[in-house]
This record gives sequence, structure tokens and C-alpha cells, in this order.
Amino acid sequence: MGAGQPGDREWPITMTDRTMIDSKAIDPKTTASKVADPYLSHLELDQPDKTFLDSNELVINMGPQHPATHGVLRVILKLDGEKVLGTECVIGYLHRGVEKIAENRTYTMFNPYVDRMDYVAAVSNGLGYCEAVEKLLNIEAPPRAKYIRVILTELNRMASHQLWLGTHALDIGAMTPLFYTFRDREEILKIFEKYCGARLTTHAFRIGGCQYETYEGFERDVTKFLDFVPPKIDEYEELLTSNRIWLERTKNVGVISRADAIALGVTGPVLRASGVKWDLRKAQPYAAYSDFDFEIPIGANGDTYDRYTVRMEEMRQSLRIIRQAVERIPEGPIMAKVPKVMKPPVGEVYHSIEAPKGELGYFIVSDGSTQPYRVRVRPPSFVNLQALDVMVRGALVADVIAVIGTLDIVLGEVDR
Amino acid sequence: MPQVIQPGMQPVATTFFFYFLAGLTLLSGVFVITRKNPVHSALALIFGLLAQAGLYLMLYAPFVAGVQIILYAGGIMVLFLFVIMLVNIERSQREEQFNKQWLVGLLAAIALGGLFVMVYVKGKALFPYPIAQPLENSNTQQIGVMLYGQYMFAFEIASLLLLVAIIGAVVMAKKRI
Amino acid sequence: MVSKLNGQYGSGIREASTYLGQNYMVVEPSVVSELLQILRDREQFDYCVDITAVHYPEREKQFDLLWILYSFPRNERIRVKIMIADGESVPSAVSIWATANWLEREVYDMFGIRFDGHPDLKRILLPDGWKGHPLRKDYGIIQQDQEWVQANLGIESGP
Amino acid sequence: MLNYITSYLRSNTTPGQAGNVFWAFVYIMVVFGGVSVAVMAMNWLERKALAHFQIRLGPMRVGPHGLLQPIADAIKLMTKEDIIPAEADKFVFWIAPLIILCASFAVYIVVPFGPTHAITDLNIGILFMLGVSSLSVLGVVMAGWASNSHYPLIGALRSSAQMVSYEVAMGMAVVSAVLMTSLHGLGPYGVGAGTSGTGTLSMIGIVQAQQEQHVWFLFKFFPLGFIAFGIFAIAMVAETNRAPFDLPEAESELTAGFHTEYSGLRWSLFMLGEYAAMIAVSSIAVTLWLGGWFRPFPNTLTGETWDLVFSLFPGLSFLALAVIAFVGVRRMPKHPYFRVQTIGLAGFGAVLALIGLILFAPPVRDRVQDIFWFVAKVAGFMYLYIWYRATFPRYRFDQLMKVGWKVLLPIGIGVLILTAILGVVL
Repeated sequence: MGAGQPGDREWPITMTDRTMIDSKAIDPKTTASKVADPYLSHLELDQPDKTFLDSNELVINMGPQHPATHGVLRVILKLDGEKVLGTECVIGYLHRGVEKIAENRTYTMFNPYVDRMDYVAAVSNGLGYCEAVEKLLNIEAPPRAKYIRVILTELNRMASHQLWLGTHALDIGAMTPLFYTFRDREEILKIFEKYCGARLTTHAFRIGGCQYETYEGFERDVTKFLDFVPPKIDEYEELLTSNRIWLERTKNVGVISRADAIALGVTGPVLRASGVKWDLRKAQPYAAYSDFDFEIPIGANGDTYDRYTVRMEEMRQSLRIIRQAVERIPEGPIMAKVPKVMKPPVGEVYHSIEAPKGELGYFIVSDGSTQPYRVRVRPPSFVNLQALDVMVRGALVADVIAVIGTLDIVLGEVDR
Repeated sequence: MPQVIQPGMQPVATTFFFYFLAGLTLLSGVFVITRKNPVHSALALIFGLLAQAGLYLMLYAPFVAGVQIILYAGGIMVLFLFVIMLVNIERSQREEQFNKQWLVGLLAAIALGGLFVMVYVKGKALFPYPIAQPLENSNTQQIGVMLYGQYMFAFEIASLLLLVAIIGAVVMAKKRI
Repeated sequence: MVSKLNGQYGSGIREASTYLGQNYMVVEPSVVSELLQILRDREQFDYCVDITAVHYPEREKQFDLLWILYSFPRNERIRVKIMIADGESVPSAVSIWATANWLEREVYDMFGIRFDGHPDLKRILLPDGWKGHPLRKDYGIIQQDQEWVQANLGIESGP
Repeated sequence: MLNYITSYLRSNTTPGQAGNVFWAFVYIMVVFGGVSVAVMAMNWLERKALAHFQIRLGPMRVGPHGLLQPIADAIKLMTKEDIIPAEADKFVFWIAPLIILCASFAVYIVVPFGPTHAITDLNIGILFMLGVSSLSVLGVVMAGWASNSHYPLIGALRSSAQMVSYEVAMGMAVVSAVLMTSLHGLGPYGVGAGTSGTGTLSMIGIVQAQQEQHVWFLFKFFPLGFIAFGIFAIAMVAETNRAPFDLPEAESELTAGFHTEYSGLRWSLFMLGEYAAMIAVSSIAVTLWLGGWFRPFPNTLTGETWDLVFSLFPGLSFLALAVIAFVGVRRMPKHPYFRVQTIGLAGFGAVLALIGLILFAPPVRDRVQDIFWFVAKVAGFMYLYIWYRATFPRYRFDQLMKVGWKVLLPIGIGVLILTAILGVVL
């Protein structure tokens, strides 16, 4: 809105100005980056602007106790009516100092702790940590262990995505998918339970391979699950994919452009939905992923709907990977030769895997002792959550809910 | 289908209801102007309007009563409340009410009172019929016939005026359409 | 790439090598801001994976500050490391990668390293009034800001 | 005195029209009691049906299959502490649920459960219904404002905007149905049935007009009546703040909308009002488009045999419910723990069967037939409400407004104009 336009200042009511500016800004067709320079993720709460009818802008605390923030996330919303003028995330309510704990435990002892970060995808966390330490020790897990790892990790990806779908749909107001996804997630958890005795925080892998050989009938159970689940995914899609209200609530909502997504370091399905065909399983294969044939689904617009479709397709691709892995699983040992007392040589290593939520990285510094000198976790949820502000500015309150859901954050991982 | 009023259908306790509704109207009127909290005023106004609707019913004008409820109590008052809710209540409560206008108010009240007294004195000459014609069943139709027959022009002009008001409001609220 | 940069900065880059197949370079704090900009613009490291620090209390320059970068076009990672002393501040990378905002806040929160030019440098995971930076080696594992805990939670806690 | 009471039974009008205060009082008590029971039953049914949509069991513990759950809930809500926030406007906070409750119950004054089974038949029946039900917006607005909290305020603003805008579309649909009462499809002053070309706003009159014209207004001027009904069916969901238009109480965004700060009895009054309003708007839809209390095909399937067949439906449906209950008894686990529940369920089945048998008795049969068909049609709508809730995501606020003003309203006006033209031309 140029200052040169005559009559611009005749109306002291600022709300209309803002409406026009912001409706332009949320137009997905504008290619300009929405990220301000420098990028501000906080609000200047001290000076509330005056708006229509002399009423101040509303500042609302969404959370930490709020049904739709997926845990103890607190979002301070600055609203003009229903429109979001800005957000600020307040996190740390679940901070447990995982990185500090790591410095006081041996490598093996720290292994179960990583499960408590992203507790809906505990297996992925364990995989990342074990592989990072293996890299540091310069050992490699035997092929059979790698295959077991792939199967369990992909099952966990399914479980994580199912949980995401259920809660996301519930946020948008569709109650029923939640129960359907939980019913099917139960089957995955049953397999976990049979394999390692735990359902959620599995601690399934050890440094150097796997602790447990697959149980009797593991392949049968997994194959049964593979046959059981595709119609269920179709069922979810039937409820949502072409539902008019679902489309209206998700299309062009929370758009994040390709450039913005990269600048904000967003990873995982959120990045892929913005059109970046990047998946660590393909880009820098780890475990046994280079053996399998699968596609990386990507979206075009980077909106909530694309993120939904990308994750739905990812579930199908996961099934594809699991099927190949179960068919080709080699015989052999499941544990590499690992010293009883782990003393990695002095050095540092960064290893990252494609967790269900994005790039999960471990940066481990060893000082040659039995305890890691420093473990840094690069949590995907933490970094993805940072994009919330860009995605919801100018949108409505209801969109904030949809976007928090679609980012698929787990507060245990954000806060660590 | 004009219906003959049967003996069994005589209204019950007419006098009581009249005084009850009239008293309610007056009381809520007083509350409207004395409450400092505008929401309470609006609430009192709603009760006043509802009581008035009751009075219309007693005058065998159910359509007018219904319109009173649906438009005034239901529609306009909601908008009133809408606006009042967004105004900073605390500030308006602190303000002195009628600070400079009590003289004008007094004059208006005296004039209105004089009018009432005059009507009361002249009384029956102005209203030749003791009670309204009980035309309950065809009353609504009569209003329709009147509005779209005899007073069609006035009615249409009034709706045109409203249209102008709507467009004006839209233009004022939005710089660019 | 490294040799190219080496030519440009000469003494700025102290060490550039590969450990376990992972590239890293150690540079002088004075050139790091410029170097990061160049890495993004010219060498296509468009994705800042992580910013973190390591504390070595026995060293004179106590902190290692690391940027882990990734390039989508090259499918390559690189770590840029600087060594700084306690109390020394570092130019912020927020204008280079927007994602640096929270990552730098976390480093500040955990290590107390200040970033110049950061738009909103305050604690992120710990509460605002907290004293101490927990990931420093001199901060005990069960240590806590008892004053804060007492004032805000009203409980006796800690060692 | 006795004469006063019995004289009404011989007359053929509603108690209100007959001016019989005693019977009017009885009717009021029966209708309000019935609605309250229906709300409780609806509560149980919604939870059970929703649970089965979602592969859950729903309430199972309190009574057999959770039958006593609504009663347990009611006791819990009544004994719960009634919290009024310190900064709330006490008087408005106190009166808001009462306004909603009064508005949604007062509507039942004109609901015609049968030709004589209504409290009264107002000349402006449908106008009265719309007007009074629109008063509940006031309660919502006041509740939101009086709570003196952000979420309720936003919820109240949303809610009032939503209810006011959907009332307009709703009104258009209603007017087109009212218009049909005067249009016989035989010219403006068509010949055919009793009255001349003037239509009626009276609820009973509208149902009778459908009988006289031998058509439900749903099928009149096909598809115009159908579209008008569709508009009403959508608008009434929005009007009662139910899914997918339940934005005012969208729990994922606004925790509980305008009644966030309410608890205990006062909160239950909101729920009571909401369910009563659902039933009320459904009865409007049934009255205007689905032939009110008339059984299916009252004009084609005539004759004593058909009358008998249709008059057996109320009893048969109760017997069917009893059979379901007895099947449930059979499927109960045979364990001492479940003995009380099994006996309870059997007793419930027996009561249902008894009611069914009583309904077969000729004098009762003739009296309750109208009520049965009316209630059955309304129950269909209630099921739809539950179905929507299980299936649809929630609209966003601007989309909701778009649907109301840019879709439903223009279509409503179009249908109204077309109905008028068609009625004159045909």
C-alpha cells in the first residue's frame, strides 16, 4: 500500500489496512519470502496497537494447558479479532536435560534415555543414537540387525504417522479418524511388545546391533499387518481426502514456500510437502535403506493438505519398505563385535536419520572415556516448530490449530 | 377465516396481565437509563421489549408481537450487545452520566409528561372504541394486505432507505470493495 | 572447495580435514560470519542443520561453537567450528539462516554464549529468570537454581 | 369444575385455543417433561451411537449398557460445585443459561405433535418459533461476556455472528414453505381445499395444508421444496451450534467456547438448552416439510386396513426395542457380577414390551399415533445430528460465514422467488 495513494490516510482505522496487507501476504502465489530479515519469532507485547472501536488487540495464551497443543506447548497469540497478528512459542515445560544426562552416563546407559524424547517414535530415536555411536566406534551392525532395524523403524514411522493423523484430524474437528488410527496403531504396538516387551519406549536396539533375535512368528505377524493395514489407510483417506470441509480447512492453510522451508531448516514431511524431494533415507542412506526400492512423495504447494497427502503416501511407502525387508531378511548374527566397555577414540561425529518428523541428528563428542563428552540432539520437532509463526501469520485462530497439528511436533522432543 | 370469539375463549385475567406487563415495561425502562453498566441496560431493554411484545399480544396483534421479538429482541439487541461487549466497559462506568444534559432531559420529560396528561384528559374523545376489534385470525393477513396494498409505496420507499443504509455502512466500513 | 576458501582467507582457516568421512573446518572467530555467508551463497550450503557448542573448561578458549551445514544441491555436510573464550560474543547467523534463531537461543540458554545481532536473545528452554547455564561442565547434574525454584514453585528442592 | 376439565376432551382444538387453563397446564407439564426425558435419552443415544461409529463401546458401567448414565451424569452435575469466576459479572453470568433454557423450551408451546396435541396453536406459530429460538443468541452472548475471559468472549462473538447469519438463510427457507401453504399449484387462488389463496403461519395450519394439497412440502414443486428443506437442514445445524458448525464450542481452539467458565448445574442448563433447541428446530423441519404428525401416505394408502396397519407401528416399534433389550439380556456374560445388570436390562425390556402392548389398545392407539409419527421423524433428524458429528471435520469461521451468506442465502432467495413464480404460473 504505497504512501502516494490519495486518500490513504483519510481512514485512521488501521484494521482495514492490515487486512489488505495480510491477505496479500498469505496469498500462496506470491513468491516473496515471508520470513522477515532478521527473522523475528517473538512479539512486541509492550505496545498493543489500537484497532477498530478502540479495543486493544487481544493477546491470548494458548496453552500450556490446552487440548490442541499436543502437550505442554504455550503459544502466545496476538489477535485482531480472529486474525493472528503474530505468535510466540514458549517451550521448555518438558525440559529434562537429556543432553546433560548423557554426559553423566556411559554410552550404553544413555541408550534408553533417547526413547523418551520423541516418545511416539522411540525406535527411530534409538536407531539414530546407536548408529551414531557405532560410527564413532567405527563398527558396523551385521546385515540381519540392519534389516530388523529397518522393519521396526518403518513400523514406528507408521505408528507415528497414524498418531499424527488421528490427533490432527481431531484438531480440525473430525473425531472418528482418531479411533480408527489408534485401533490400527495398536497392531504395531503389539508387534513391538512381542519383540522387546515394551510398547512405547521400546529400547529396541543396542549399540552394535540388536539385543533380541526376532521372536517366533515375527515375519508372519508383520506380513499379516502388511495385509491388514492398506485397506485401513484407504479408510482414513475415504473419510478425509476428498471431504469438502477437510479440503477447505487444509488447502492453502499454513503455506510455507520452498525457500522459507529451507531457510527455516524445516525437515521431514513438512519440507517434502513444500516440494523439496529430500529424504535422508535416499540422500544419505543409513541402516539397510540403500537395498530397498521406494518413492519419496512430495507436495506442490506446501500447505496443510499437501503435508497430509505426503504423510499418507509415506505410510504406504513404509509398508513397501517393510514388505521388501521381510521378504529379503538375511540370516546371520544380530550383534557386531562390540567391546564390553565402550571407549570410543577421541573425536566427534554427526549422524542423522530420517525420523518420522524430520532429520534427527546426533552430534557426539568423545574424549576417549566411557562416557560421552557431549551429546547434542538435533530434534526435528524443535526446528520445525520454529516455522509456526511464518505459517500462521495473517491466518485465523483455527488455522493455528491446524498448523500445529500438521507440524507433527512432540513436546518431549522439542524440550528434551 | 374470521373466527367468532366463543365464551370459552375469553382471555383470562386481562387486567392483571396488562398491569403486570405495563409495570415490567416501565421498570425495565427505568433500569435502562439508571444502570451504569451498559450490558445491564441492554438486558433491561430486552425485557422491556419482550413485555411490550406481550402487550401487543393482548391487543390481538400477534404478528406485531412476533416481529417485535424476532427483530428487536432477537436481532437488534444482539447487535447492540455485540457492540457494547467490545467497548471498554470499565472506562464507561467511570464516566459521569448525563453530565451536561440533565436540563434538556428535564425539559423533554416535562413535554412528554404534558402530552400524556393531555391525552389522559381528552381521553375517550381520541379513542372512540373501548377495546380493539378482536380480529386475531385475520390480523396478520390484514397487515399484509395493508402493507402491500394501501401503503405499498411507503413500504417500498422504506425498504429502499434501508438498502441505502446498508450500502452506506458497507462503504464506510470498507475502503475498497 | 576448502583450498579455494583457503586462498581467500589464508590464515582464517586453521584446519580443514575429514574425520570418519565427515568434513569439518576450524576457523578464526573473526572470519566466521563472512565465511558462513559465503558458504551459503557461493557453496550452496543452504540448510543450517544445527548450531551447538561444547564446553572445555580446562582450555583457555573454553568453547567450541559449531555450525553443522548441509547442502541440498551437493548432498554434502560440513561442520564449521570456532573456538571462543568465555564471555566472548559471536556474530549471529540469523540473517543468513532464519533457523539459527532458536538454535542460537538454545546455545545461549545452555552455555551462555552471546550472539551479536540476534533479534531476541533470551532463554528458550529454561525459565527467563534462571541463573546458570546447565550444559557447562562446571554445572552439576543435580544442580539447580534453588532461589528460582523456591520463588516460583514454592518448594524446597535440589541438593 | 369437573365439567371444565372434561369439556375440553370433547372439543377438537388445542388447549390454548379452547382457553382451558387446566389442560394447558397439563400439556405444558407433559411436553416439558417429555422434552427433558428426550434430552436425557438423546444424551445416552448420542454417546452410544457415536461410540459405535468410532469402534468404541461408550458408557457400559452405569446400568446395563450404560442406560442409567444420563441419570448419573445429572446427579453429578447437580451436586458439583457451582463456580462463578471472581471477575465475572455475577448477575449476567447467572441469568445467561436461564435465557437459553427459557428460549429453547418456550418454542415447544407451538410445536404440533398432533392436530390437537399442541399447547396452543398461535396464528403466527412459525414466526413465534423462529423469534423465540433466536433469543437464545442473547444467552450465548451474555454468557461469553459475563465470564470475563478471552475464550468465552471469542466463542460468544463467533456464536452470535453465526446464529444471526444462519437465521437469515433459515428464514428464507421457511418463508418459501409458508408460501407453499397458499399455493395449490392451481393459480394464486387455486381451488382444491378449504381456504382461499391466503396462506398460514400457524404450525397446525401448515401441516393441514400439506394434507389438503396431498403432498409433503419436501416434494412440492420438485426440486424447490427439496432445496428449501436442504437449506433449512443445514442452517438448523449451524443454528444449534452442532458439528460441523460447532465453532463456538470448538474444543480444539477455544477449549469450550462461550461456556468455558461454567460448571455444574449451570453448565448442564446449557446442554439441556442445546439439545432442546436441536429437537425444536428438527420439529420445525418436520412440520414444514415432512408432513408433521401425518403417517406416511395418508392420502394414497387409505382405508381401514391401512389405518390399522399404520396404527400398529407405535406398539410394534416398542416391541422391537424390547426384543433388542432381551437379545442384550441373552448376550450378557453369565457371571454373578453381572446379575444385577442382567435383571435390570430384562426389566427395562419388560417395561418397553408393556408400553408396546399398551400402545396396541385401540383407544390409546388412536390417540398416540400422531405423536408417534411426529417423534419418529424428529428422531431421524436426531440421528442425522449424531452422524454429522461422527463424520465431519469442523468448518473454519470465515468458511462458515461464506457458506451462510454466499451459498445458502442466495439459493434461499432464489428458491423463494421461484416458488412464488411457479405458484402463480402453474
